Amino acid sequence: MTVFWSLVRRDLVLTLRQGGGAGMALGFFLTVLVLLPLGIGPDLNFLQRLAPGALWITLLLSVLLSTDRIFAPDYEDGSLELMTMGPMPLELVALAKSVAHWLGTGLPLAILAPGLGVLLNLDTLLFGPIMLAMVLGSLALSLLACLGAAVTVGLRRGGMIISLLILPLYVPVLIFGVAATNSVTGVPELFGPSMLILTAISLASLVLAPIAAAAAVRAHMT
Amino acid sequence: MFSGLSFTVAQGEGLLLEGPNGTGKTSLLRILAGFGAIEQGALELKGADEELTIGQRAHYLGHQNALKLALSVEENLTFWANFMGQSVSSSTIADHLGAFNLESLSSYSAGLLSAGQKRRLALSRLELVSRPIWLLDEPSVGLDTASCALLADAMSRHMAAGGLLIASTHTDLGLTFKNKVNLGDLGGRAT
Amino acid sequence: MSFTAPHVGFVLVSYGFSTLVLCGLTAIVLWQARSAANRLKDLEARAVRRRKPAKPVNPA
Amino acid sequence: MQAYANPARFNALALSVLPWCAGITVLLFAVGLYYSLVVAPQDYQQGETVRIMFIHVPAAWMALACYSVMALASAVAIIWRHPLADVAAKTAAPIGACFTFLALFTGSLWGKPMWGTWWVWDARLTSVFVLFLLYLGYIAIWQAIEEPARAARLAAIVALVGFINVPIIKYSVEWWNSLHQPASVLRADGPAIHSSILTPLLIMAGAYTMLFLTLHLIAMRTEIMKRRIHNMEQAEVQG
Repeated sequence: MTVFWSLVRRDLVLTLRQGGGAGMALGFFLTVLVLLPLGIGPDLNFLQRLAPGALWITLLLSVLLSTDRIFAPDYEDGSLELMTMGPMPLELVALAKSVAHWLGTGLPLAILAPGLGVLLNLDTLLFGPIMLAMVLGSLALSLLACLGAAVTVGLRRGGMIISLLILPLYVPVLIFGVAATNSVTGVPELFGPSMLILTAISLASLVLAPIAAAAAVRAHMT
Repeated sequence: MFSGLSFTVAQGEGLLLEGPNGTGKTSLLRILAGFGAIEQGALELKGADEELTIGQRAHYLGHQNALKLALSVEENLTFWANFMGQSVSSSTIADHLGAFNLESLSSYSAGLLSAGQKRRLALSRLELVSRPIWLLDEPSVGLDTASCALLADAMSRHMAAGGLLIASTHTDLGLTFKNKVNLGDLGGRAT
Repeated sequence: MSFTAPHVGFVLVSYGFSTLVLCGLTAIVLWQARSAANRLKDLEARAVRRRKPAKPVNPA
Repeated sequence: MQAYANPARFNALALSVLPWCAGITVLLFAVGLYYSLVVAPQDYQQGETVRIMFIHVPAAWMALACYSVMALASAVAIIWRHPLADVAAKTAAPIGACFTFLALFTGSLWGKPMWGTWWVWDARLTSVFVLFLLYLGYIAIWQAIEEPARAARLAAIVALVGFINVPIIKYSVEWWNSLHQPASVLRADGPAIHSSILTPLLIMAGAYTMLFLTLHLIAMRTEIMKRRIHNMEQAEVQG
């Protein structure tokens, strides 16, 4: 397993050293959070009803932002080719890259989400559900992002195509994510049906996305 | 690309690929490394355990150096060693850097290195992780004479230890190759 | 300052957090200064050694 | 080489001033905290929470002051190409960002008991939040570009463009009927607060300013060292 974690560690070190991938995602997240009330109006009660959905959409866009940097640098400097010659199958390489992307951008945002939700006057009862839902959901987001990055690696204007490819795949994560956050009927029961379905989506993409991503990378190689 | 090509390379031997540009030298090396498909014919590796592909038993060095500029020289080598399943101590890394006299630069970030130094860093990766087959595509490009001599030493050490070497080059690598293949006169069209 | 007044928690948290952030900032700034100074000393020592290398013990 | 002449002189000057700055900072903080927490009376309406003012207002002032220092240094860097100017601008940004974050955080903590909510999208608060984003953008520009000279020019432009936000913050309270307290210290007709509140406020403001000055000098010396390290490493590698 050290091979797997050596790749995850290297990718994390690279995102932190080169202009902070996580910092960029957080900056983008904050910027979108500022624009929403300015556009929709400062009425707190209205914003409160809006908050879970707005936070989830902002998370989706923030994760999407750094997607094309998952495979592109390795493709450009020839590392990707050598990775196919390593002892570890390409599927696990894709999984390692998704995990690194998740730990770098998705997870920090998910943990900060309640704090940032304060800006949208998020109901404090929702702090627990939204953090749990976002932690689970952001894993699925990173896995699907990795798939999109693998499909568009090496293509000109790959960044544009990625959003068209992956956003439709993000729809179920968004629906069940917001539903899981809003599943609060009085007492926030954390493990309602939506949360379980959200977890199911994450686990399914944990298995399927790397396989598809590896196939896509192989298609690019030959 | 090319057809009617067949060759065998025994242990401890080298095969030199010659021929003008565009006759498929690089493609042959990439196919051997597993990056391409062959229409007919087969590639076999006798005497090795079966499930590993040729690529997983080989080192491939193309025109790119596969180096991360943000990482330091030592971090680059440590990563590749760990990724290829071999944990290495920093002293072994220092020795391998010494083989291409880069040992004084181990803590510098790879981005500061010149093209020649980056090439030597990529070459030092070959001996760091021991693999029987070396697929080198014009390894001496960008190297000064002193570094070419170091490269020749590394290649001869590899073959002496029973490794296989398949290399394409336009300049003299300072090695005598037992068998050569000229892809030019094999009807290799410049595609 | 009475510690039983209403909302006194907000005062304590804001003072505590401000102290934490400002001390953290100072620590980071000092740490970066120290590590840069060390790296500079190390480089200057190496440069001096390069300009006049130490005499070999037995100049055989 | 002119570029290296005055950084060396600056280093020597900074080194001699630093102990004094640090000493004064500690002294001001000690006196300021004592006045803020012990001497200053309770507010008849807000009770103890008025004490948050003594760390909220100085932080907000420093947030604006740091950005002004950055903008001024950037202007000097672009117009007279003074090598120390972009060092000053680059090192002021993280400190300014910290002060802005503290201003927002303590403001929110003060707002909850007073206005009943952690955050409200009010003109003053929003523009300070935008200021925080400008700081992040400025720091990101420096990190995104390797080559210092080019990064300096682009960062200077970003700082100057962002400076338009500072007057907006200053006069946002008047322009839009803002929930936020209008200026009550720096006013044409003199401060409108009782001295028992004003003294701790000014002392703490002095303490924050001295802290900025001390950290800024240290950070500038570090940045100069980092540039020499970068040049020496390059020379070493090519050597």
